[in-house]
Order: sequence, then C-alpha cells, then structure tokens
Amino acid sequence: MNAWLLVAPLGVLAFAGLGIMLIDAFSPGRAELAGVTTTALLMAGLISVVALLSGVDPGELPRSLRAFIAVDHAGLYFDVVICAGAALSALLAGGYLKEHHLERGEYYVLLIFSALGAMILARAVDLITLFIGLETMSLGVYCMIAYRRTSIRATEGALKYFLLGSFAAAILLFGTALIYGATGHTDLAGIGNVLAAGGADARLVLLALALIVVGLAFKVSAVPFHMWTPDAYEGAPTPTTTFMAVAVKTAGFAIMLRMLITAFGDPLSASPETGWPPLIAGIAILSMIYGNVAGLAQTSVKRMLAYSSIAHAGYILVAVAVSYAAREQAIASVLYYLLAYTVSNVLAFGSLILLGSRGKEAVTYEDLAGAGRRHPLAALPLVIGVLSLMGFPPTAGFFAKYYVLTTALSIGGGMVWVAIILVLSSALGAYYYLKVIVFLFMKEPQAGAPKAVPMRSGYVAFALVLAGYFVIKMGVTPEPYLRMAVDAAQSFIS
Amino acid sequence: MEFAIGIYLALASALFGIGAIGFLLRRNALIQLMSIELMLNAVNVLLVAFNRVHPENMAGQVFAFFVIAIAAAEAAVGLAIVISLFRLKQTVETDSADELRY
Amino acid sequence: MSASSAARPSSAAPASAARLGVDPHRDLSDYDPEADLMVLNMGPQHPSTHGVFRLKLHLDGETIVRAVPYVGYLHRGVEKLLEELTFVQATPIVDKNDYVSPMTNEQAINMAFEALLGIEVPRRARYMRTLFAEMQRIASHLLWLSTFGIDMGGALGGGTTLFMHCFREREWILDLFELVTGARFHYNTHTIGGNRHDIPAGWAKQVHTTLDLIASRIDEYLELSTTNSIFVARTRGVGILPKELALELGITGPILRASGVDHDLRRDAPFHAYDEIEVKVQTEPDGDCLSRALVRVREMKESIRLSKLLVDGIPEGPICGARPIKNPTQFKAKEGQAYVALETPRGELGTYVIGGGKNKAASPYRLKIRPPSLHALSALPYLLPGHSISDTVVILGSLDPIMGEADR
Amino acid sequence: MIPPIVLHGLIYGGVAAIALLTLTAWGIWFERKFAGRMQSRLGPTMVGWAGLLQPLADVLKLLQKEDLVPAQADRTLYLLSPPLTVFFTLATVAVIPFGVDVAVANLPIGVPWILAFSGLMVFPVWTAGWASANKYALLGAMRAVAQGISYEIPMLLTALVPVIFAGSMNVNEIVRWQAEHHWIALWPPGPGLFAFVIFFLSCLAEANRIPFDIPEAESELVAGVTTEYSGMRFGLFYLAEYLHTLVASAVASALFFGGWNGIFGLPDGIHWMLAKTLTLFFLITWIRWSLLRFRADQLMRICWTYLVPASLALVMISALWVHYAPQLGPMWGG
Amino acid sequence: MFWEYLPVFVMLLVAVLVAVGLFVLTSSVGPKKMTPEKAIPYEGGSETTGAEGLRLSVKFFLTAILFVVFDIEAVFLYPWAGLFSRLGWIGLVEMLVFLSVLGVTLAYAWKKGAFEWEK
Repeated sequence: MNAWLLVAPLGVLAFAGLGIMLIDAFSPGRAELAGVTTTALLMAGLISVVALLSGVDPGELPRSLRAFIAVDHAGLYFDVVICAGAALSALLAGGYLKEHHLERGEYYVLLIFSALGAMILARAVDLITLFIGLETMSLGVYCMIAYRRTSIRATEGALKYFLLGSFAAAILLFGTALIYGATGHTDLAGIGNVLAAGGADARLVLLALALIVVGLAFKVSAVPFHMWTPDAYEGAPTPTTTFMAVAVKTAGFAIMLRMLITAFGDPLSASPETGWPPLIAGIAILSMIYGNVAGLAQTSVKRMLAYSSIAHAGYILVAVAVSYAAREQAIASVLYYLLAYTVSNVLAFGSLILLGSRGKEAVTYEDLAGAGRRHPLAALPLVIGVLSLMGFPPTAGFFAKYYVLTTALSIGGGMVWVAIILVLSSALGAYYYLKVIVFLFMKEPQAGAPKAVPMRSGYVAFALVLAGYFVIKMGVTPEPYLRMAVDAAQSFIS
Repeated sequence: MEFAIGIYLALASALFGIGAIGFLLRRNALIQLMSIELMLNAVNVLLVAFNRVHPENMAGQVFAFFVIAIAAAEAAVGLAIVISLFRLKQTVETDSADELRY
Repeated sequence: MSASSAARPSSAAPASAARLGVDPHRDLSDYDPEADLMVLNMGPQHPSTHGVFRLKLHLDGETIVRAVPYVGYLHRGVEKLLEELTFVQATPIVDKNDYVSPMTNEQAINMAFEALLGIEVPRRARYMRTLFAEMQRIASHLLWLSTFGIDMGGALGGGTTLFMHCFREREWILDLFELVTGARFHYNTHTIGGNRHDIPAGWAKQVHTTLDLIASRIDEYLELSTTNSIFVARTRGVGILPKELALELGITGPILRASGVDHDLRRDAPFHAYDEIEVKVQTEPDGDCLSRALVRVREMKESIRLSKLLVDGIPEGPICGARPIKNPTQFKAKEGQAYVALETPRGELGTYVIGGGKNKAASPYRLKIRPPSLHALSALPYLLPGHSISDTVVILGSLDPIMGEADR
Repeated sequence: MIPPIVLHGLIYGGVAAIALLTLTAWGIWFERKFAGRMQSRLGPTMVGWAGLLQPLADVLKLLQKEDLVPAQADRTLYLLSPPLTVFFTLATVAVIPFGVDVAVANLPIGVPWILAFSGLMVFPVWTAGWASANKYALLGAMRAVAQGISYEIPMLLTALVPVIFAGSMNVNEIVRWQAEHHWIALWPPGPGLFAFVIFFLSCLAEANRIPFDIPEAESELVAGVTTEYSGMRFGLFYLAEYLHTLVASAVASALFFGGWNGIFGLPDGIHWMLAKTLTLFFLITWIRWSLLRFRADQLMRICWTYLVPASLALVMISALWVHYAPQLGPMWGG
Repeated sequence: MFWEYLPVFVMLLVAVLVAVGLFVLTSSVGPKKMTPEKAIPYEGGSETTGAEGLRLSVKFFLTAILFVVFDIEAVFLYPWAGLFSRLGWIGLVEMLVFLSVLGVTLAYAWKKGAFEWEK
C-alpha cells in the first residue's frame, strides 16, 4: 500500500479543498477555516516528507498514473516546499484576513486548490498535466489577488496578472503544441528520446523551445517578462503575495527543470553555444541586474520585495543555466535555494503583516520607521528575513547563494562571468535590504504618521516562529536539507 | 490525398498572430479576453492537425479537450475580474487601471 | 394667496405605508438617474392592463423600485353630462360606467334619485333589484376569473381555456337577463321608483337550472385556478395589502375583505331586500393575491345561494312606485341632497346628488360618483415595489379594476 | 452520373425538409382544432374541409402584411434572427432515424449533434430581442437566454442515459439497441422513466412552451422577444416554435421510446416513429392548453434546484445500473 | 467522410430557400408605407427611449458561469458514456468522482445563494 503514499499528498489536498468548500457553504463563519487549511497542508507536507525519508519505491502504481504524474523523490521534495509555503501563507492569511475584516471562507478554498495546482505542475511529466497544473494554480492566484473587491489596486493587480498570465500561458501552449507536432509525444521522456534520436524537425524544435522558455520565464517572473510582478505583488493582500512569491515560483522552477532536463536534455538543444543554456543565462543576468537596480528606488517595502523576488529568480536561473553540465549538483542547489527562499520570504512578508495593524498594512518604509526600537521582539523576524534574503552568513539564504556560486564556478568558462555578476548584484541588493533595518532602528517616524503597532494574532506569530526556526537551522546546519536535495536530484536524473 | 500539415500550421499561426496582435493593441479588456480565447483556439486547431500527423496515439485530441475546458474556466475568471473592475471604475478600458503606476 | 396655501402639506404617505416599508413617493436620488434605474411604461395599450391604463415602472434590474399609475384615459365627463340631462335620462349613461356589472350602476343612480325625491320602492321591485344585483355579481366575478387566468397563462395557453369556460357560463346569466329586460348587457331596466320590466312566467325555473349548472362547473374551474399549484405559486404571498393601509386608502369590496376586514354593505347597511335575507360575508386574513381570488370565488358561490333564495321568495305586487314616465322633466327636485352607497362586485359604489339643477330643477345641480376601482388602483404604488414585472400583472389582475368606472 | 451517396443525400435531405415543414404547418392546424375542442369551441372550420387549409390561409395572410424594421433596430441581426431559428431546428432533425435505416445523416456523433443545435437555438432568440431595440424585447431576450442555457443542463445530462445504456452516441445505434433489448423509458424504471420526464420537461423549456414560455410571455412582455416583429417574420418565429416542438418529441421518442421499433409483433418502420412523435406532440399541446405560466425566478429555481441535481443523480444511477445489473432485462421480451 | 454530411447541407439549403422565398414574397406583395410613427419601438403606446437604459443584474452572469461549469462537463461525459461498457470499474469510479465533484459545486452554489433569482 505504501506505493500510494507517493500520490497521497495530492489526494489529501483535493479532499481537503472540497471539504472546506462544503464547511464554508453549510456553516458560514463558524468553522476556524485557517486552522483547518493549515492542518490539511501540513498533513500533505508530512506525508511527502515521510515518503521521501522512507525511500518508498513506486513499484505497483498503475502504469496509466505514472505516465502523467512523477512519483520520484524530486516530486516529493517539491511537494514539501510547496506545502510548507502554502501552509505558512494560510497561517498568515488567518491573521491578516481577520485584521482587515475580509474573513470569508473562499480564500482558503482558493489557496488549497492553487497549492494543489502547483503540486500537479511540479510533478507534471506530461504536457497535458503541465497545462492543467499551470492553469489550476494561476486561476486560483488570480482570484486571491482580486480578493479585496473594494480596492481598485487589488483589482488592477489581478487584471494585469490575469491578462499577461493567460497571454503567456497561450504562448507556452503554442510551444507545447509545436513540440508535440515535432515529436509526436506529449510525455516529456518520450520527447527527450525523440530529440536525442534527432528525428524531429530542427526549426520546429527551436521555435517550440523558445516559446516554452518564454512561457516559463513569465511564470517565474524573470526579467523580460516581469512587468506584472511589482503590480501583482503590491496590489494583492500580503498572504497572497507570500503564496505567489513562494509556491508559484517553486512550481515554475520545478517544471522548468523537468522541461529543460528531461525534454530538451539532448546535446543539440542543450549545447552550451546554441541551446537553451545561453538563453537562460542571459535571462538570469538581466533579472539579477534589473531586480536589484530597480529595487533600490522603491519607497514601499512590499514593492521592494517584489523586485527582490525578480532578483532571486535571476540567482536560481543561474543554477538552471548551469544544469546542462553539472546536472546533479545544479539541480540540488536549485532545490535547496527554493526551500531557503520560501522560508525567508515568509519571514519577510509575515513580519510586514505583523507590523501593520488595525486595518492599515505596514507597506512603506516610513510605516516601519522606529518600529524596531519600540517593539524589538516584533521587528526581529523582519531582520532575520531580510538578512537571509540578502545572503548574510548564518542564515539559509547565504548558504543557498554559496551553493549556487560553487556550482557555477565549477563549470568555468562563460559561467564564471555570470557568477561574478551574481556576487556584484547581490552586493548591490544588500543596500535596500539594509535600508529596512536602518528604518526599523535608526529612523524616527514623521510627526503625524500612524505608528506601526504589532497586532495580536496567534497564527501570524506561529508562522513567523516556524519560518525563523527553519531559516536559522538551514543556515547553521545545512547538512540534512542538502542531503535531501541531493537525493531528490539523483532520483530526478535517473 | 496526403494530409498537408502546412496549411493547418499556417492557419493556426495566422489565428495565433491575430490573437496576439489583438491582445497587444486593443485597450478594451473584453476584446483582450476574446483575443486570448482566439489564441487558445488556434492552439486547438494545431493540436488536432498534428494528431493527424501522428495517428498512433490520440494525445493531440485529448489535449484539445482539456484546452477547451481550461479556456472556459479562464474566460469565467477573466470576466469576473473585468466585472469587479467595471464596478469600481465604471469602464472596461485597461488604461483606466493606472493606480499602481510608479 | 394666503400663506397657508404656500405651506402645502407635502404628499406624506399614510402612516401604515411606512410600516409596510414602502414609500410610494420615495425620491430616487439614491439612484443616480442615468446609471441604475430603467423606466418601463406598461402603457395604455398593453395586453394585461384591463382597459386603458398606464403604469410607469422604475426598475432596478428586474425588481420594481417605484410605480406611478396614470388614469384618465377613459374619462367621459359623466358627472358634468348628468348635470345637463334630467333624472329620467340618467340611467342609460351611468350603466356604461362599470361595463362589467351594469345592473348595480343603474340601481345606485336610481336609489340616489329616489332618496332625493323621497319615492318609496315597492317590495317586489326591491326583491327583483337584489336578485339582479346578485346574479350580476356572479357574472362579474366569472369575468374576473377568466381575465385573471389570461394574465397568468397568456393568450395562447392554459389561461385561455379558463377564459373560454368562464365566459360560456357568463353567457347563460346574460341570457337570463335578456329574457327579463330584452338587452344582454346595458339593460336600462331600472327607473326612479322601481323596475320597468317584470319577470316573465317560468323564468324562475330557468334561473334555478342555470345556477345549478354554474355551481357544478365552478368546482371544475378551481382545478384550473385556486387549487392549481402553478396558480398558487404565482399568487401566494404576492402583493400583500395590510389591513390598515387598505382602510386608509378607502379600499372596499372583495379586496378589503381579503385583507381581513369583515365589512360588507349588504349586511352592515342593508338596502333593497338585503334586510330580509342573511348574507354570509367571506373574508381572508393575509391579503395577498391568492386570498383575493379565494374571496371572490367564495362570494360567487354565496351569490348563487342568495339568488336561488331570492328567486323563490319574490312577492307579488307592483314593480314601480312612481307614475310611469311620460316626459323627461316629470320629476323635479328644488333642493335637498342625498348620498347612497351600495355593494357592487368591486366594492362600495357611492352616489351623491344635489337637487335644483337646470331644466327647471328636473336635473341634478351636482352629481358625484364614488368609484371603488379608483381606490383599488390607488393601492398599486404601495403593492408593486419589490416585485417583478410578471408579479405586476398578477397584482393588477387581482385588484380587478374597471377603467370605465375609475375614470368616469 | 451522380454517385449514389449524393443521390441519397439529395433525396433524403430535400424530402425530410419539405415533409417536416408541411407536417409542422398541419401541426399548427391540429393544435388550433384541439385547443378549440378543449375550450368547447370549434377551432378553424371556414377554410377548406374542417379548416384543413387554415395554415395555408395564415401563410398567405401573413405574406401580404407590411414587414417593418424599427428605426433604432440593428438591421442585419433583426432580419437574420427568424430564419436562423428555423435553420437550427431543422439541422437537429438531420440525425433522427425515422425509418429502419431512413435517416438523413447517420452520424456517429448523433446525440451531441442534437444538443449542440438545441444549444444554438438560444442564439437567434437573443439576437431578435437585442436587435429590436425595445425594452420588452430585451427583457424577454435576457430571460430567454437565462432559461435556455439553464434547461440545457438537465437536457444534456438526461440525454446521457440512453448513450450509457446503448453504449454509442449514434442515435440509430441507440434505437437498434432499444429494439433488441428494451425501451429505455420503460425499463429500468428508476433511471429510464425519470430521465425521460426530465428530458421532456427540458425540451418543453427549450422550445419555450407553456408552462415555461417566459420569452414570449404575452401578458407581461407584450410579445416578449417577438414584440417588434410583424408579418411573415413573426410567422417564421411561430413556425420555428412548432417545428422545435415536433423535433423535440421526435428526439424524445427516438432516445427513450425506441424510435421505429414496433411492439405487439407489428413490423418496425416509419409509421411507429410517426405515431410516437405525434403522441408526444399531442401531449405537449395538451399541457400547453391546460397549464398556467411560471414566473421567471420560479422557473430558474425549478431548473437549478430540482432538475439539475436529479439528472446528476440519474447519470450516476444509470452508470451503476449498467455496470452491476446489465442482465436484468424486463419480463416481457427485451 | 464529407459525403455523409451532404444530406444535412441539402436540408439546410431547403430551409434557406424557404426563408428567403418568404422574404422576397413579402416584400413584393406587402405594402411599403413606412411612417416615422411605425418605426418607433412599441412600448404600450407611450413615448419611449428605446432599450439602452436597461441595467441587468449580476444573476444573469452567475447563471452563465454555472452553465459554463456544467456544460463543459459534457465534453468529458459523452466520450465516457459512449465507451462505458468497455471501461470496466476504473471508468465507473473515475466518473463517479467527477460527478460527485460536480455535486459539491452544485451544493456550494446552492448554499451560497446563486439560485435565489428574484427576491
């Protein structure tokens, strides 16, 4: 029976989603939905962790199921990251929605189904499952962004993300249709074999590759296709921004890896000169530079974090670009980076929620002015989060960047320059991260401005403690998480 | 007569092009929604045409089924967002959505 | 102009309307004009406005926010006309007011003149008048039931079946009247002092057979209407008229009784031969369209019972207390005034006449007719808000207005 | 020489269209005579023997009426709507097997073809309402669309039951299966009969017949969608309504009552199909002339809170029935 | 393959001929006296502003979306129904789950008041 454990997380989330829908419909307002959602997500995450550690072999799963959903350890690892991200944002939502009087059950239903979509996308080994996962996830996120109906900023952010999102999905779909036409297979392994055997028409493959990369780059908000990110992140309620920054990005990178490694892993399309690595490296460089440069000029912390997410996408893309050669190490660094990025992002956004109270979100730097001195304990998570995002030594962020750097340097050649740009741009980025700490402790709030007072919310506090614990633990003792990432990477390649 | 994929490829890319241009140029949100639907339908044409080229498995047509379903879901969510925009701004012109400017 | 007229009291709605939560004169400022409200005219020429009557509806989507009725499309200036004609010439004019129950109109005008001139109506004429009134009530309610069916069933559907059957029954009653008065519809059989046509021999037996036939048929039509689940679904809880509002608007007749007020002139202020027969008044508590329908249907059965009683009990004797009419200016009334009210199928029809008019006091100086249908229509602005357009038609049908009588 | 397929196509196509249009015209005559009898009056008797030529007289009368196009109307849509209604209804007929192998087009996608075109029927009703720039017409059009698409769902789900039983979407296969096994409406009692009843009600609603005829609610919306139409255009709408009723009863009898399959040992054939269709047509007319009309919101509530859940359950039950008790045929024959 | 659809096209051709024929006949036989009064839309005889003031409530949009939800399901149900006898218990379980998910959405929409049309 334990083979079904590999697919259990998806089942748990699906039934949890339906259950919460019914609970919300039949007993509105009474059930503590935030708690229910988080427990469901954590349960799903735990099942995948148990399956990952116990090394279950997917022997008896029916052939038809394995043709569509990956049952390897990488899939489980992505489940863990996505479930963790979704559970923490559900906790933040528990506090945030009550504070801003948006307490409606639909939010949690959307959250669970988007998390389910993200997990399907991360485990997609067939183009059909890819498209279904992508759309399920994005539709849920569009609705969550536009959740605060009365505010024009939320609706506008949702509209921008929706229009660009579906446009990019259509481009991605066109690419997948072309690759299906060229190879006759819709499952990634089948495509990879045909491309390796060189049977496909080169022009079609190249065009398909370009379109697919565009679609995926959009999802992970890499530079040329990042226009929606600042608006969507800022317009959306903060728990949704956390979920978008965390789970959506993880799923985007997961499918990018699967697509580029298994489908386009053949020498022609993956060659360092003419294949996708230079393309990805170029995008990575652009994202890193633009993300950090634009981040400097921001007055709103939330918008700054949006640009920082673009920069981090650049850092991960560096590892992806390198994965054509040092496969296992590059993939492991991407996996580790995603987990580190998840927890530190939750810390950053969670503390923004914590510091904003009585219906007024702490969004701009001025809101945070002096908050550190007045409530040091409430400002601590923000400090840790920012340090981790910056890549300061004792935190998870530092080690993740270090791991990506060593992989890039081990390849040598062109990648050395990319590594140098990575170091320079993250140093540049340190400025706006430190600016937060400066405002927290050194600056005094203007005379009339409302002072940010931390709100009493068990959910948010618990989420921040959990995330803070992981950020510190992964920074201090990265070994167990690294081993898990490497083991997942190995099963990915075999 | 041998199945000429070229015609269908041309048709699908033409439709896709029209949809993309329509999406980029027009300022009315509804027209943009329609052009996205047009692009998805262009992909459907392509999928079914390619299925005739590889008749061994019906993957192309099955994919087309799912694209139809998802295009419908997308249209539903898109319209909901456009309606909430209309409720706030009394217009569906996307230019009007300029709050998150800087 | 004195200051008082300047401070004209604003048309405040009666207190009970506030309790009903509907202010018919509500200003629509909270709706910005061009965006939210749509004005729909159920204009004078509309298949279900029971004659020429215009209803201006302010719609928010499909629910009505405010309804403004416009009457007067069928105004013939009857009251001014009667100031020119003499007492004798008045009857044929007035029985065209309420063209659905002409008998009661004639009785109203002649009773008013008899009260003014102080003429006594012999007992046989009083019996015949009561009998004609009751049979006319059956015919009028049958016509109401058929048009109510069309309102809900449409001209090409179940409604028309109900319409055709009810009209067939109504024809038999009109045939009976034809035997007595020679005319099927506008009889001109009542004059000052009594009636002009006497009942032919064997007429009573025909009345009995016809009324038995109609009584048996009515239960059959109930399956098409008041016991039909679609009919009940369309009428229950629609257009609820509270008791206090009905009283304040001066509504009388079946509509008032359907709102739970036990008031019927035939029993409370008996006229003609009603003091000699016992009228059981039908009432319904909740005042929605269904209860108005039930009241009318039960009144029909009650009228059948009364008619059979009256037909058997008609005494012998003269049918007219005054000298037969030789010339139009036969009756003159120098001064004096009289007000007489009687229970028509639509409610209390009052006639107020002042003597000493033109033609050397042979015509009234002033004659005022109180139409029950106008008061029924005045309830529309209170009933309609909150309902949809299909409900409007049902509510209008249940009020059973006759435009000829309302506009006079 | 014209290949046999083309010949078959021309003959069947032409004959079917002409036959149906005339059958509908005399369907109108039958309805008026029957309504007369129900209302203790005679119905048309003047023109021809017992009013048989009345439909012809109607057509001629309508022809010489002036056809108006209101000023603000959207001319093309206004002129296009009436023929479209007839067009889509006739297209549905192409798939119905009248005789043993007498079908205009024996398509493998029979049932979805029928549902597609009955779904399309909503479109011309809407454009008629929208194009005639009249408040009543627009309200009627909005209601017609809402009712049309809502009753599409139960129709769609219950049309699944015969497909599940017969295992094929081709209407001719379904009828042949019913000939060999049993009529779906009669056995199994649970899913079969209920599916027929819901399908029948939805067809009533799709054809806008009483008690579901909100779009042309004469008493409320003057003439609903067809307020601004006059002359032959109104005639076409009228013709389309009756054609739709005839087609709906033909589809119902084919899917649920074993189209050309005869009982009592009599030979199969087109006469059975006609008999069943006309009995259903008679049933629809009977309902039409005896019931009142629902209000718009009651109509929608009936559809969404009674018919849709019932048809969902029906599909599940019939799936379970076919899977677990396929051999439980009825006692008689089958 | 194409010839199978020929009868349908012939039928539709006849329908078009009938429609066009009637139109031509009407315009040639019928009178043509267009007066401005005839051209204004009919609204019970009172002056009207045409139909542009119509505001429609959101329940029409809700019904449309619910229709989309349940109609797209036909795209998946019909192929399954056609092959049902050959699919075995896997097909049955799969579709029962699919239909029960639809049941949940219907219950959700019902409880959230999507079907209260008028009041």
